[in-house]
Amino acid sequence: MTLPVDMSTTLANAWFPTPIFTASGCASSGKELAQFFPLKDVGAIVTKSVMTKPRHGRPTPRMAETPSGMLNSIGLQGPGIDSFLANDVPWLLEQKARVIVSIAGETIEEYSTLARKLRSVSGISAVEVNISCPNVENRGLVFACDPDASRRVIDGVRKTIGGELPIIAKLSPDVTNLPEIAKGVVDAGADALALINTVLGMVINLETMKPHLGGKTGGLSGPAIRPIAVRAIYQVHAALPHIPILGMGGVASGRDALELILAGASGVSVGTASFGNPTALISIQNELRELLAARGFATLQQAIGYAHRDEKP
Amino acid sequence: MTLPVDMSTTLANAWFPTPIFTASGCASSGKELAQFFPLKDVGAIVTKSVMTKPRHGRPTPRMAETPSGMLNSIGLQGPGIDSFLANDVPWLLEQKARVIVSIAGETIEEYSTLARKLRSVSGISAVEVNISCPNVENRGLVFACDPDASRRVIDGVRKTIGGELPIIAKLSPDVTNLPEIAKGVVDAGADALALINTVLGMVINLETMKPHLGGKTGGLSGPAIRPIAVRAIYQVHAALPHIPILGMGGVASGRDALELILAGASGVSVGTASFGNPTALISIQNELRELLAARGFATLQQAIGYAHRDEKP
Amino acid sequence: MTSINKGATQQIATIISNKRVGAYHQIHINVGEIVKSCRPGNFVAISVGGDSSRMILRRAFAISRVSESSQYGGTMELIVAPHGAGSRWLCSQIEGAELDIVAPLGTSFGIPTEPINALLIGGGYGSAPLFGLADVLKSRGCKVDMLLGASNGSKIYAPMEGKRSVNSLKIYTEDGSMGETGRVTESLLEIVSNRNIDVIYSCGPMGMLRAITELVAHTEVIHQCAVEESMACGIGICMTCVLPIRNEDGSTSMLRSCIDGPVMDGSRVQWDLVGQIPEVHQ
Amino acid sequence: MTSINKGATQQIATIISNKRVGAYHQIHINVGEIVKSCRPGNFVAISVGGDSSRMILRRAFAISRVSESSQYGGTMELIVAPHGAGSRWLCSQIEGAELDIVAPLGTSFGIPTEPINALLIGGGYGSAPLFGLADVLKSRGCKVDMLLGASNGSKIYAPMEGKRSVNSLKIYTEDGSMGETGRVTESLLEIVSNRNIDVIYSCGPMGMLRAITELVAHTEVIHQCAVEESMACGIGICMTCVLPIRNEDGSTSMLRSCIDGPVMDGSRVQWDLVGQIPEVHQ
Ligand SMILES: Cc1cc2nc3c(=O)[nH]c(=O)nc-3n(C[C@H](O)[C@H](O)[C@H](O)COP(=O)(O)OP(=O)(O)OC[C@H]3O[C@@H](n4cnc5c(N)ncnc54)[C@H](O)[C@@H]3O)c2cc1C
Ligand SMILES: Cc1cc2nc3c(=O)[nH]c(=O)nc-3n(C[C@H](O)[C@H](O)[C@H](O)COP(=O)(O)OP(=O)(O)OC[C@H]3O[C@@H](n4cnc5c(N)ncnc54)[C@H](O)[C@@H]3O)c2cc1C
Ligand SMILES: Cc1cc2nc3c(=O)[nH]c(=O)nc-3n(C[C@H](O)[C@H](O)[C@H](O)COP(=O)(O)O)c2cc1C
Ligand SMILES: Cc1cc2nc3c(=O)[nH]c(=O)nc-3n(C[C@H](O)[C@H](O)[C@H](O)COP(=O)(O)O)c2cc1C
Ligand code: FES
Ligand code: FES
Repeated sequence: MTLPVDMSTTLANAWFPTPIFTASGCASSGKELAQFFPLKDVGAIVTKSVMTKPRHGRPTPRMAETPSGMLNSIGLQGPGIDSFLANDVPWLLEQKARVIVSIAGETIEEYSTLARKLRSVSGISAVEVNISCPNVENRGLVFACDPDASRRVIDGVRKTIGGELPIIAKLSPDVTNLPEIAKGVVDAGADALALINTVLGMVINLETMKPHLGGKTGGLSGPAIRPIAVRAIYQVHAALPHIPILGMGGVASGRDALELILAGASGVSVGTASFGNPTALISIQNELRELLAARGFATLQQAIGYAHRDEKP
Repeated sequence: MTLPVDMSTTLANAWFPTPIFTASGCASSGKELAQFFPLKDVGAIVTKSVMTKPRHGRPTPRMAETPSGMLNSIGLQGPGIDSFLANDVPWLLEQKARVIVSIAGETIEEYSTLARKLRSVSGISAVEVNISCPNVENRGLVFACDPDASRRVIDGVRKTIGGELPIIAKLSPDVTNLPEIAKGVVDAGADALALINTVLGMVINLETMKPHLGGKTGGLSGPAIRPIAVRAIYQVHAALPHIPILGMGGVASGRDALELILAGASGVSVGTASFGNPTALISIQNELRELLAARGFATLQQAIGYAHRDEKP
Repeated sequence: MTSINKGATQQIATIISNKRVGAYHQIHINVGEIVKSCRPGNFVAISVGGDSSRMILRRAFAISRVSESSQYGGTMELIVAPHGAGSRWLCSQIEGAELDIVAPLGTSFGIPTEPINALLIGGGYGSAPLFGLADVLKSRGCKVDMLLGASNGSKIYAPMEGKRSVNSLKIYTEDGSMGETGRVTESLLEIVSNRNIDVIYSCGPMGMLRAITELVAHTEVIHQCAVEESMACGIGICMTCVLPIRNEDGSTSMLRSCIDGPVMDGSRVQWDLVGQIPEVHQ
Repeated sequence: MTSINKGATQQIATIISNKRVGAYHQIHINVGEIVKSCRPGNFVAISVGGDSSRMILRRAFAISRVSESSQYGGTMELIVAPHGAGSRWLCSQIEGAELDIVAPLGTSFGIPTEPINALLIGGGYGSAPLFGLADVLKSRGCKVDMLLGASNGSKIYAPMEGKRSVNSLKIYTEDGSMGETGRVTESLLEIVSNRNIDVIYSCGPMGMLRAITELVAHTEVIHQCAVEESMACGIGICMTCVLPIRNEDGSTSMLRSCIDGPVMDGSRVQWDLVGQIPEVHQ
């Protein structure tokens, strides 16, 4: 039985048949998951953040499991934008998947370079700008932790990429004032926001009695951070009710996805849950549809930000 | 068999026979736990943050369980400092427990008032200044999220309380630059730091489709946040190696306590774990002793910050 | 050292039996000595989900009844509704499984020193502790009437042997699938006056407790109710389970329902303030 | 659609038996059809801890052997060391328990088309997949010698029926409690030359694999080793399990040991770079 819920959603001018997407860095370039479900069956594939050049990433160990979560320090290993555009994007489009390309840079210039390369690529739905990497020009401070640096990255991408392709700015929760950062990147031209990237964490290995990860600190993801994601989405949706949010952080079931949607997310990326369950996206999508129907929603749109209803003027 | 590990620790000039303390707000005023173990058997009882006046706190529901964690929005319900000093402190001292009094205020003046009342009380080991509450004078911004407000609170307490009683400043992890806040409060006169208070989070109730907690947002605690606590302690210990840290956040076993100690904590507060297990402090203390012995540590002191050993000059 | 949580201990208890009864699971556990300190109204807090559970908080269940005579030493009965992940886990545990419990916790129903006319009112699994209470009241020479209500018949818990201790038992279900159609409050005032009720003992959903309190507000009847608030610790250290209680002087205190409850004087609970912040007293 | 993870499926498998064998648990599970796609060297990824587990990642285990003929349909054998919370949970599961598995995953040992002289070297539970491999090699007419090593005898896994497929079996333990005292690498070069070994197949701790690679570096022997890196996903989507592998052109690639492994060419693994960041190639 297909329940009569219209699951379609939009992020700025990009349309998606369902709101459940992969999360950047948690689906590689898509091929690996295609054995488990047709990629076109989910809302979109958000690809692993790509940089201009090929990159080895951080030393191993790169992960540590933590209670209801995990730390990772991959360090943006990848093939570089040229190989990515030549091989991965065409393959995804062939599968009829909707594609959101995630880009990352170490300098403001690098983001613009990546945007320039993307401008000429047809068929992709949006670009997600991952500004949660360390800014090599500014004492290694993470772009997304600095309102000014965040704005300048998005401004550069906006100017280079032109008006058509929606820009989704992906923010870090590790800041004192998230709505302020969000407002800054929206002013600079972001059409949508992706919330949240991982939370900075560390595990000490009790055998070596040193930080366990090769990169020392890592990003915390998984159900452990879901309450932080819900809060971030709720806060930012309250501050910027007209800016679409791609929510993520610990979503592992339909109820989790609905929680983020009620808080204000127009779409939901599923990251870590796919590691534990390769078909997580499909079951989350089905469960979400049923939960919406059970609550009398005819469309997903009606549920977005519904938890704010008594606060809206 | 008592293993020959010297478990004693110090926070500035305060001495404690063991490094395992209760966490503020997670042991009420001590009486409730006394049925389960003698309070003098643990390092110290850190009392629930007390304000100048009696206070009802926030509306219920005040808690939501989350994966490996929980949110609370108690809102500092309590009897007020006068009743607290007249009833609770004498009782604790009678039990021969070491007492750390946690204070909280809505204005900088309120903290100084509390400090003035504490100055004349004998027998307490230290004062923990909880600056993670909203500052009513400044748009409800949390003191600990603002370097300047944090400094001014600690400065006021330091000036009022005089030179003897150690001041432990309790910081929030919800900031962009934790070492900066830490340096500020140390400059202002804090002798030690307590890391971390809860992380701001939210749960949406899927039945009412509104924020579940009466206070809407709440503080995330429990094992879910342990990697964040370890990172915070490691970062701050690296920046301020001579300032003792009272670590906390998700400690539920001896291995967890050791992780925080290796990262740089001189003492460890146990909060949420006591809710699930009233004798958690005792088992954590015993397990910690065995883990230290198994690793060849003759004293707890040797293990403090040991994970930094290759980075120290 | 202190009277709070007096008698409470943490221990491992083995499941002796677990059987489905209507919508509930009737679970017997072997708890030894502590049965001596358990009183009707007390509750037990149980760890759920096993060693690597992501559920970090205990779940609270009323102690339905205890028995000292059984072949196992002291045993305790629980009536558990499979509600969410924690209670479902508990219901799925089989004979021989070990539970980490803390008991007995909280206040108990006040037992009169004289023979009175008591009315016991239970909603859903709320009837569980009332049968044990009925035994005690009966042994003190009280007259014990009982009203049970639930949405449907499968949610009425009324064991055979329990019925022996009550003088009358009346059942209400909202869908009419058992007993009379309607709620326990339907003809409450009539029953109270016809039977000269002195004390009402109640246990069930907060809405039912509130409705009873309001109905008997202008009568002389004493109403002792066992409340059910969301509890993180069950032992008084977290302050999550508070209810607004009217003090003698008219001010309000936020009292912990785990140590100042679950059994409370219904007329002192400020039902209309539950979920709000009362004005600061003083 | 793609060749990555080809043949892998996610399914529920029932435990048929679980018995302790020395320091390990030998677990048989009912997996049905997929046994047809399992090759020696492949692994299975298993969810651990049950429904409300705080362990969110699967655990990887080598497929020790599969059988199609059993009364249960296709079955799979695992040899599991109770190491941490996840593997201990698995070892505590009883007959009839259901496991959520993804299999078969990863690369398999290359099977020669001609009869060769093979030396199989296992460390600890690393011997598990080697007996299944020995069967296959034997059926291709190969000569199969085997060396097993462990810290002590309880950690040597060498089942009776497995021994039938090997021409010789030599056991080493570090404490001398079984076989010879020492390590499998002790007289490796001697064995290789005395027995005209063409290919070494190895599985065990990374230190052992590295030592073997270094010993045979200057010989003609091919060394196929099954590596064991910490894996978050097991299916190639997380990039946590990478190892530095030398490319033809001398540059280094960080390859995923879950999909480009676990079986890899030992001589191409840059053992000295494991845990470091190689210079960027290009
Ligand atoms: C004093 C007391 C006595 C109780 N007696 C019984 C009894 O005899 N039989 C019975 O079936 N149930 C009883 N309950 C309710 C029982 O505690 C809850 O059904 C149970 O905690 C639900 O846990 P869960 O994991 O299944 O549900 P979830 O909804 O997943 O639980 C999530 C969190 O909310 C809390 N919670 C959820 N529902 C309730 C509730 N109704 N009351 C309090 N906390 C709740 C849980 O403790 C947990 O912390 C009692 C509760 C209290 C406070
Ligand atoms: C391809 C492959 C095949 C394996 N085959 C076997 C086998 O046949 N028998 C067997 O007993 N074990 C095998 N292992 C090791 C097994 O996966 C680990 O012992 C297990 O994951 C430990 O989980 P835990 O929860 O018990 O331990 P914990 O230490 O609590 O695990 C914490 C985290 O670290 C990871 N981890 C810990 N130890 C290892 C390890 N040695 N290798 C990889 N990840 C680890 C876990 O997967 C988990 O994510 C294999 C590992 C891999 C990668
Ligand atoms: C292994 C791993 C790799 C990741 N790589 C990226 C990345 O390349 N770019 C990015 O923007 N986010 C990356 N993330 C963050 C996720 O996209 C997501 O924001 C975060 O993990 C929270 O969602 P989750 O809890 O569902 O995983 C990565 C996360 C993990 C766990
Ligand atoms: C119910 C509850 C109440 C708390 N009340 C206070 C408080 O009054 N003052 C304070 O400084 N911290 C308070 N905290 C924070 C704890 O002291 C501690 O910093 C935090 O919970 C992390 O530790 P844990 O994970 O061990 O609980 C409270 C935490 C909880 C869960
Ligand atoms: S449940 Fe913690 S104080 Fe009542
Ligand atoms: S384990 Fe995830 S890529 Fe190999």
